[in-house]
Amino acid sequence: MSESGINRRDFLKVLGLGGSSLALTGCGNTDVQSGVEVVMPNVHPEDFVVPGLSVFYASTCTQCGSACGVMGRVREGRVLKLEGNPESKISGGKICGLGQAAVQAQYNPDRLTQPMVKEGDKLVPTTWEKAMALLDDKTGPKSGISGEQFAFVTGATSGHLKALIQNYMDSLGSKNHFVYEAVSPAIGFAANRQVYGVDMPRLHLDKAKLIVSFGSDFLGTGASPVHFAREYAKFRKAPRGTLVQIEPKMTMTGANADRWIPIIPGTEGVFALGVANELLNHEEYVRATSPDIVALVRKYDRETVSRATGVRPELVAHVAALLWEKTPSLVISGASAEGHVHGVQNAMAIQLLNKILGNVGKTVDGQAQSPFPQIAPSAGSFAALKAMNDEMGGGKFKAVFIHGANPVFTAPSFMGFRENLRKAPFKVAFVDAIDETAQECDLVLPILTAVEDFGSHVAWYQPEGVEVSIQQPLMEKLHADTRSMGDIMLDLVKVRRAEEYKAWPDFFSYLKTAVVAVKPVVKYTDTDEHFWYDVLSHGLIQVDAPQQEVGANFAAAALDLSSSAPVQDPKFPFYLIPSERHNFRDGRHANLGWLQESPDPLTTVVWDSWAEIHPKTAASMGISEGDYLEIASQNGMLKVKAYLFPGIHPDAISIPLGQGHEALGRFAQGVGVNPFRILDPVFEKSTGEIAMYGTRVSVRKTGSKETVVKDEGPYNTQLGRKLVVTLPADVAQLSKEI
Amino acid sequence: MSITNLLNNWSFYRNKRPYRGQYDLNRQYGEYKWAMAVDLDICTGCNACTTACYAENNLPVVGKHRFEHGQVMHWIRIERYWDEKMGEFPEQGTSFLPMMCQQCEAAPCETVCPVAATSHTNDGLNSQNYHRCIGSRYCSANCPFKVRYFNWWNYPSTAWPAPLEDQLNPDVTVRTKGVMEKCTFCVQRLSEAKSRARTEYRLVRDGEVLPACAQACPTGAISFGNIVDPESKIAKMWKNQQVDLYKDMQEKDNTVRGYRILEDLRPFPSVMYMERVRDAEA
Amino acid sequence: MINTFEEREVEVERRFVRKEKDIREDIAWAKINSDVLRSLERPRMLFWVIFLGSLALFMFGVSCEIYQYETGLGVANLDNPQVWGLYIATFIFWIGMSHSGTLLSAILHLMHADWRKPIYRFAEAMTTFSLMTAGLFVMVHLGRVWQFYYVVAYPNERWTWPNFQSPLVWDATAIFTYLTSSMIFLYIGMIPDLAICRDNATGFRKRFYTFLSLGWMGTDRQWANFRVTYLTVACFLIPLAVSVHSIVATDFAVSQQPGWHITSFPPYFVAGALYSGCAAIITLFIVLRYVFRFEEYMTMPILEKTAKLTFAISMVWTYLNLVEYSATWYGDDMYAKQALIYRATGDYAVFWWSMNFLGSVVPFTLAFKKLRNHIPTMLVVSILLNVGMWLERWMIVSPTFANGIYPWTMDHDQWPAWVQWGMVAGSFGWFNMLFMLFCKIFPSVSMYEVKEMVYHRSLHTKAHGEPSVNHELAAEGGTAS
Amino acid sequence: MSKSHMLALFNDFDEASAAIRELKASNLEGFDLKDVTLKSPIEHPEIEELLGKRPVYVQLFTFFGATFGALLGFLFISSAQATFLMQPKGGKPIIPIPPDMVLTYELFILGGVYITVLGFFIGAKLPMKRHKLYNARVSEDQIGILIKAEDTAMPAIKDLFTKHRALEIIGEGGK
Repeated sequence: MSESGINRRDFLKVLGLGGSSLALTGCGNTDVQSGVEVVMPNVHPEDFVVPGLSVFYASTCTQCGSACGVMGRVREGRVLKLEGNPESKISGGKICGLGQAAVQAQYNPDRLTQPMVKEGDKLVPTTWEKAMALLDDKTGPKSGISGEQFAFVTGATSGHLKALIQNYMDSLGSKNHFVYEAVSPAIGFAANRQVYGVDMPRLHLDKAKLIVSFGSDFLGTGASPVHFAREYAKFRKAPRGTLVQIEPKMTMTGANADRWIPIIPGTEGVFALGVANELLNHEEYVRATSPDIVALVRKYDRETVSRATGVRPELVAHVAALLWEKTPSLVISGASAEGHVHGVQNAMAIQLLNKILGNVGKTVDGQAQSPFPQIAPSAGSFAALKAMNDEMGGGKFKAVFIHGANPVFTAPSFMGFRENLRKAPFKVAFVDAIDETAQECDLVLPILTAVEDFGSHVAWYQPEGVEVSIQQPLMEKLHADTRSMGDIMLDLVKVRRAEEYKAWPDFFSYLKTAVVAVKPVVKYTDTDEHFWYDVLSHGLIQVDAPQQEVGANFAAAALDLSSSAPVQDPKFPFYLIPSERHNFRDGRHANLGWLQESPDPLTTVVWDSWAEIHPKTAASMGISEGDYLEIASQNGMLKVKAYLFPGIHPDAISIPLGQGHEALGRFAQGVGVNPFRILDPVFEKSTGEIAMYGTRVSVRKTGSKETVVKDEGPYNTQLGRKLVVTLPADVAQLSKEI
Repeated sequence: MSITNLLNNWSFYRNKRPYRGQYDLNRQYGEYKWAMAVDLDICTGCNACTTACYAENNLPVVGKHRFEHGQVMHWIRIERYWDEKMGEFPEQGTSFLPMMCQQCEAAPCETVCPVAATSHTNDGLNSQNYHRCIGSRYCSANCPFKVRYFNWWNYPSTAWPAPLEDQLNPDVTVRTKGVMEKCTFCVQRLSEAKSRARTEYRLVRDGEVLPACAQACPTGAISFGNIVDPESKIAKMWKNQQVDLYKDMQEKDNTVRGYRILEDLRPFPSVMYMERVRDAEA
Repeated sequence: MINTFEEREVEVERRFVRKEKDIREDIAWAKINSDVLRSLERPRMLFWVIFLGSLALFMFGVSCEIYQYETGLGVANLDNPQVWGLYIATFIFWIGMSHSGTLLSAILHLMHADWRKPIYRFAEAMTTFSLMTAGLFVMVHLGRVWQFYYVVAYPNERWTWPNFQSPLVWDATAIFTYLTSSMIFLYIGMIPDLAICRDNATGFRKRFYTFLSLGWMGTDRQWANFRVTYLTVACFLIPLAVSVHSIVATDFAVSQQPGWHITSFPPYFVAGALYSGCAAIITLFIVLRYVFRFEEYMTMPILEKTAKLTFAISMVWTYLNLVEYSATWYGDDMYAKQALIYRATGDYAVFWWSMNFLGSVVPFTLAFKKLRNHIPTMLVVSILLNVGMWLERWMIVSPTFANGIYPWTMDHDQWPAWVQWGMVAGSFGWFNMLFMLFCKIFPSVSMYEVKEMVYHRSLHTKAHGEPSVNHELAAEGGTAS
Repeated sequence: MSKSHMLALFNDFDEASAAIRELKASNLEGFDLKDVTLKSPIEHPEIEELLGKRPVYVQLFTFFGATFGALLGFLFISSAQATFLMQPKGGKPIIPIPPDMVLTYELFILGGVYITVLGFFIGAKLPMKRHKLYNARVSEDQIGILIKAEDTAMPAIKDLFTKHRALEIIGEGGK
């Protein structure tokens, strides 16, 4: 006993602890800060702890920008699971896998638990006092930093944190708030603004009888996947709508299409105009269309379109016939149509179909006009990072703050972002786990995760009215040395504007004041306190607001796609499709085990990157599944396993985004490759956004081979078993169903 | 006395299941029969159900290497099948099939377990008794759907590095190495709902309780409920789809979508699937 | 010279009816005792070398099990749906091996086939030990082996019983019955020989054999009871042996898996069991004959008869095998047909075809008298047959898992990990160890029955030849004629 | 009157049987055929016949063992199934007949074998102490006839044995 350093008394204590913690896991007290189980009689639980019972708290999911309302299931002071908040118009009580995984971000073993400061090449732990002192030293009034010399990079933001960041920028006199999203809807927004006059119209999937989607993965990744999935379910109920998907690589939405049409990347606009040409055979459509557009569209006859797009000519007519037959319809453009040099034109050509078909005002509608512009969402763009990077490369910035974005990981290598970032003398990252960008920073501040923190969010796609989603902590903070991003920002603002903000000791009070101020807008009559608790218990403020006006402006000149023919480069014969996985997005969630182990819906690959290649192409190159391929663009090369995938254009190679992390902890590190790295500097010409689908690559078989880790077995068909049965839509009698 | 017991109740002990009247609202311990319906036409294959199941049922994340060796523990999995007659491209999309334990009424797994660790509950669930299981894996061998998952490793010690274990659901056992596990229809939720209902002298209301997958499913493709209650949505759906719990092979109209998978093996599954619909003219 | 009618009859019988005597008739009974008891003497160096080798092999298996016990069955590289692997395949192999002991001691006893007498003892020991080896695999393959006793129907306060519907419980019961019955049978049959050992041993061994022989004196009363008991237990043992392997077959046949769900499985398994058992008897026959110089007892005619029996059984097995294939091929069970095609063309094709070759083609060597009498050939062939039979068991278990009913979970690239192979090897070490110990502790040839053989032969000769004064002379007379 | 034992060893089985035959015919005073015990290295049904009907009851044990094994087996299994919290399995009845028959059959054999062996031990009076006149040569190649008779009859019997070429005659106390 004495040799092992345990005496009898200790031994008994250990026994007692083990025994009682076994007995008490259900009713013992868990110290939420240290996670240590406290052995004590359960006479004094915390207010919110009902031993043995789950309590649900309303909050908001921040895993993507959709701002779904969620309910957190809390048990003994720990949040265990998220469910959808039925009151939320966005989530409608549902939740996606990505949202579910938010609790894993909270309990992630690789979370940053204390401030880190760079010493030499390494980040070493420090204290908050020292960290804030350093922050004050570098950016405080004494540092003499000017607004010009300061930059703040964030991901898409909204709500009161955005307002606070804006206030901080104002206090510094800086305009350098760069809102960056690696996978951004900016090109689509630009097209929408030209056509409809709004960033994003409201799409009524449920009202449409036919949806023609040009590469829009609205079920997986788009503006609001959970909402669109619910709309899609209604669309599929009687009278059952038909979904036609036109895209180079099958997305999850494409997998559910009644007709999936592979197309040469970038020629979606041409196809749309070809369909328009067919539609204009109907006199009533011609009457509704301006003559110059008719003249332009007439150039796109079946054969021309077929040559350009690689789609059989009769399919152009077929899609047009379907659109003629089934009204109202809805035509959507998506990422794979927009991520090209002529992305805006493509999108506009696609939206033109909505105009011709008279869908505008029916299935394409305006969103509610938010009455709170200061907390309205600012969608991120690539152009913002590009501008920032250029200025940073010139050595302009003395201090850079980064929050909610990981540009070192997501910026293509041609930008040299990492090198430029090093030129800035003081970089601060606000993160909950150390990512690639944080690794480059001089000061890394640990912030609370979404389930520990207060906040507010406004989604940029609002299905009904305006929903201000309120985020409240579902548990006490897990790590004592982490702080709320709002608190930090408030402290920073107070450095220069102490007087104005002295009323608010913390972000909570700031948020509460701000939320209570909304009371008159929603015509709430009870006390402030009641309103606040009402808001917290519902997790949202639903505001009725007037609809935005939606126009339909098309100029023939803007639609000219004659120069959009893809450039053939024999050295790089393949189109690279960096596809966005619905669970990974730009890769910020790669450190969540559940998501790594959740198979990709179409390939069922897990824990890896892979290159999708059409079996025909693979056969001609002698490639079989698991062969390592060298996929090289002008800007880099990736070595990745091949997966033979019939749902891809034979001239395209697709690698999913989100993997290939060098940081972000044990679940993300060393898994797969990062296709962001090899993107070519091809930009959308009117917005300056990177053309995600504009990169050309070469493919070479390396000779080495490894098993592709996937859920799928050796066969990918049903082998004659009656597992999934398909019924023709004209036979099914959905209207008689319950 | 057991011989008296045998003689008195012989005919009861000789009943084959399922028999009509086995579940009855008026019968104590027969008033629930949990059943599911999965609409394959609106399942988008998004895997929200899978992740929800991981969260609810303390499923371990096994990691790449073990996944490669087929030791993954997803109680519900989304299968993706290409059309057998597919040409160069999958022009009609693909087929997704969420597959979880079918809670068969005549479950092939139950008869073969040597220690009776898996058997039928009164509310028609195929239960798995972890502390009775000795890990012979015969149930998995005999499961035609292959939805039983065995703990090949000691996951409690590896799968939840601290503080991930704080996420574990205290209502659900964390399974140790050497036991079989599978979808339970979230029996912890069902028990809670039943017990709540009992204290209020009523039965569980339709929609009062859902398994994690059904609750999460963004399109609502998974429906769940007590099929004994003729007013419940699930009972109406089964009836409408002409799927009869007590029949091994269904006779139904061509226009009706309901079916149960691998009916030819006569396991009487409690999960009804509804056929995928595709617009052949599109 | 043939002079008398009787002499001619003897000659006819010698030449045509009984071409060669199973065993010489002039062996003195005392010589039988001393020859057999010699095998119990202090072993040679080689014995210890082989014994320690077996022990090392066994210990390797044990360490594999310890590793697996600590880490989980994942180290065996099993997965869903490949849940059983080599453990169950080898389990069936050992169970099958056990059947030939019963064949020789019980069936041939009832049929008064005298030639079984010199070889049934070690065959029966083989039965017991291979059952004990098979039992190991049932344990090893369990996920929670520390709770194996849940299978036993022991009364407990919770009224918890095993599931009597499960073929695994039938297995447990049947194997328990079989193991204990065949151990009893082996022991009972050995009592007269143990008495001989007792009478010839000294020291500790004397006490040991005295204890075991229970005071056997060879009285008429003992012999009469003995005779009836032996016959009765033999009568029980035959249906028991058939039922044991039928039950092992139902492990598979009652399941719905393609390739298992076959009505002909029980007879197929029984035939396979007798087949591998007979082949193993040939192997051990040759080894013992060589090691213990038992040439006078384990004679070539007996080897030849065993070989003929093996050949006959191999043809039964082949027939049942072909029945299975053709029933599947011409049947309407899509799952089973796909599984069969997979076996023949898929990842296991090499093993499957070798199984068929070794099991159905190689036994034709036994059809040739020359080869039957050539000991090295017989040794090689008998080992090959057992390799084939082991492959057969593997080909029953693994390909079905790899290509079952459900297409999504089919698993073609599972390969047993070294842990599995280690335990398979360890089982051979264990069996070897037990068998070697047995041969050194107990007489591996039944002395009293060989004496009976000699006695009855001489009686037979006496009936036709001239009367003799004592049996030794009679024996001489027998050979002289 | 006191009885004592005597063992005669023979080399030749025919002589031994002839000796018994003669003993049987002799009707000696103080000697009974049931007191003759044959000791032999192998079984001799033909000589045993000479000794008169000495019934063997092993089969009776077998019958009862097997019957009880089967009966109790079935009752045990089915009542266990009926009391085990009534767990229905796989759509089968709680007491399924075919599986129970399999087990009943196994228990039938188990009971049969065990009780048969028990009967053997009882019938053969095993385990027992060896008789003090036991001679190791009967386990080798000689046949022994052990008799128990009045001392008065002993000399006659001894003569008889000697006549039949007994190799050795051992009496109690080395006589």
